[in-house]
Amino acid sequence: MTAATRPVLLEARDLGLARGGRQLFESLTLTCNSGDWIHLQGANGTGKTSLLRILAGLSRLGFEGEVSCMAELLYLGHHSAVKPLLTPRENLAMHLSGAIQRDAAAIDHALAAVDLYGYENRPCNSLSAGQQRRVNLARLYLSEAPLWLLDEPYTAIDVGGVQRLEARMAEHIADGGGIIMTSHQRVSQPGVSTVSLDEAASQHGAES
Amino acid sequence: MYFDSFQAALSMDGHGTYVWVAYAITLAVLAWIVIAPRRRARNTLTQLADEARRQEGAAAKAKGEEVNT
Amino acid sequence: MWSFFHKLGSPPWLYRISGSILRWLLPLTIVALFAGAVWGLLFTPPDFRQGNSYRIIYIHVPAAVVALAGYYVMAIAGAISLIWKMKMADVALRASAPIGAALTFIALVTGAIWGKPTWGTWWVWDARITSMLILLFLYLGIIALYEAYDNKEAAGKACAVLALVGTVNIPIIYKSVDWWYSLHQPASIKFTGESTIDPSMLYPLLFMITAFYALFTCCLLLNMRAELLSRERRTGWIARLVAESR
Amino acid sequence: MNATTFFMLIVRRQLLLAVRRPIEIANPLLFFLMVIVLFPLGLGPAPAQLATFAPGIFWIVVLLANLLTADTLFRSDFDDGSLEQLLLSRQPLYLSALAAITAHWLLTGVLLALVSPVFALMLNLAPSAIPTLMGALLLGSAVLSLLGGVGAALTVGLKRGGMLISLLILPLYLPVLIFGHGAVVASVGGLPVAPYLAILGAMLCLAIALAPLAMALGLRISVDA
Repeated sequence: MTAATRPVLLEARDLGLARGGRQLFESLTLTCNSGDWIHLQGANGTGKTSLLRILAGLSRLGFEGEVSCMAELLYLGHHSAVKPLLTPRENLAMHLSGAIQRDAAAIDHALAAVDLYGYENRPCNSLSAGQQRRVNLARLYLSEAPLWLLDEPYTAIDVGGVQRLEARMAEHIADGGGIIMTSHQRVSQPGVSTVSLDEAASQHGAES
Repeated sequence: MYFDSFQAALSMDGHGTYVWVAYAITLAVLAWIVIAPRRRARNTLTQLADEARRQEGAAAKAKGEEVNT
Repeated sequence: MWSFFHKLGSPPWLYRISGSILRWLLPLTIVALFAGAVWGLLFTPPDFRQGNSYRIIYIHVPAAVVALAGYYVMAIAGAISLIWKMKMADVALRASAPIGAALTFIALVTGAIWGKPTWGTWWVWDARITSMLILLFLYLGIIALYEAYDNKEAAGKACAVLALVGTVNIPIIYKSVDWWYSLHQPASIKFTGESTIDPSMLYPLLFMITAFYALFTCCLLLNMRAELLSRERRTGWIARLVAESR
Repeated sequence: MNATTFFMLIVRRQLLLAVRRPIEIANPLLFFLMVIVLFPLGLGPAPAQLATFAPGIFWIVVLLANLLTADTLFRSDFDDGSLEQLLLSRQPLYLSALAAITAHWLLTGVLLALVSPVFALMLNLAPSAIPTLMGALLLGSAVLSLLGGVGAALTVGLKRGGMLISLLILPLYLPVLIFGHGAVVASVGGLPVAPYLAILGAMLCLAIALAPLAMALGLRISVDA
């Protein structure tokens, strides 16, 4: 499929953000079509998370430019949105995000896929930090949202977990979804395009 | 003028203290709400001017070092 | 009309135009306030029941009237800020809160002082006084909420929401308090119909109310200018302004 | 997923979370009990005097209990990122906020109304006034929860929101205090109570219509800041 025929999931024009008197990025234009896998790179403090929050529509104040999001999205942020008092099963069945399958069989299947088979009915506060993160990642197997915005999805996940995660993301792309993600690790999959925020900042530095 | 003398105006048949104190407090508060924002604006301007001065100084210094090397 | 709106949204334009308005409006207002005070204090006859203590009316009523109007100014600014996302509306909202609070404070204090010779006590839980006290709380709430946010743009929006919630509530609060204390004086100034106050007392009162409105406008502009300077300190037009002033 | 299902989902979720930590449910009730105990100690135990003050005491304590719990309404969902997920869900935030408030009301207002007869008898309130007290509490506490939700939504992003929320919403609570108290006093005096309950009901309708809108705006601002 050529880019022209693929539906646009998200379009961002001329984004600019300044924090504390420092220009993080400027005139950043980004389009995510169906089938696009975009990796946002940048050192700490270059505004990756801020950019992702702007794209998700969580930040609406204090930036320049326009974001139009045409698809329902799944956002995986720094906070896991996992309730320690609920079991993994309940956490997913009562998750507050939309566009997610909630039937018991699908949830059990998703929990098995993130290696939480047998932990379905334990309250999450008895799980380890990595396991709690995986409860959150199980949403990737339940989501019906075409666009995924993932902030550091590999944090606290072991090597095997990362491989399974990448396989799931590749599957999502093949299904015509789109992914915009941040990660300090290299994403070893074909077809990943990279947007570097270091460059966005240094370009600006060169101009001024 | 309604009052016969300055004394009468001050005492206002015994109510003078109340009336004059009320007016004095009002004057103080009104003066404060006029002066406070002006002072705040002046402070900001002074800070910004100082900042500009510092930057000019730093730029001049950098230039001087360039010439020296 | 739209270009005027657009200009209003532009900080440098607002800063310049407010400067030239204040240049004549502020001195005029101060003169008017003093003239009105002298008129009310020295050139009006005393009230036949309350004697001279009634002269506090010339500051008490204008302060109360403008304090209440100030809340509506704030709420309208809040609505504009939320609907049209106009930054200047946030600034206006922030600017009117302390003035409103100060005027409410004046109304309360002068009311208490007036109460001593009239009712023989500093404070009665009369409907109007109680309502003014609640208005003061509403103003202080706005100021406190604004100060609690680090992100001033978010602070402006949050205050806009709170001001609108307050606006819906003010009539309800007033009616409740009114009902709660049904033994209150009937409103003594009416702009339509017959007036129960003698013209020799009414004219200075209306004059003072106008002067207080003018003062509110002046303070609003002064506060907005101060707020603009600190909010826009990183922008080019401020840098030019600083360069010019040096 | 349609809006009604989502509404019920949030209510169930909030109730389940509360049931898993029962002390959260008990806290406002214990607070209610303990503050009520303070009044006979402070005012003296004379039954007639207590009976005069009982309606006022009730309403003030309900106000305070509501205020205390309002701050926690969105706090944990904000801290763990659930609130972000809710904002992204494309479900009408108006209904989601209303659902959270419904759960809060069930856990505070309704429970307080249910236990209020016991406290009413302890304060020597005329037994004939108890049905009115319960009805007024049910209506009034729903308004309080809605207003408290507005305060909570506006302050949830702030670290020191606890004290601020009382400054923001206590003035808004006053009409409920006045008419809720009026209803009980009228009932004790044998006067018709329907007008008071009707006014409380009207306030509730207005609050249901408008408060979730303010909450939705407030939550967006708080998540943004």
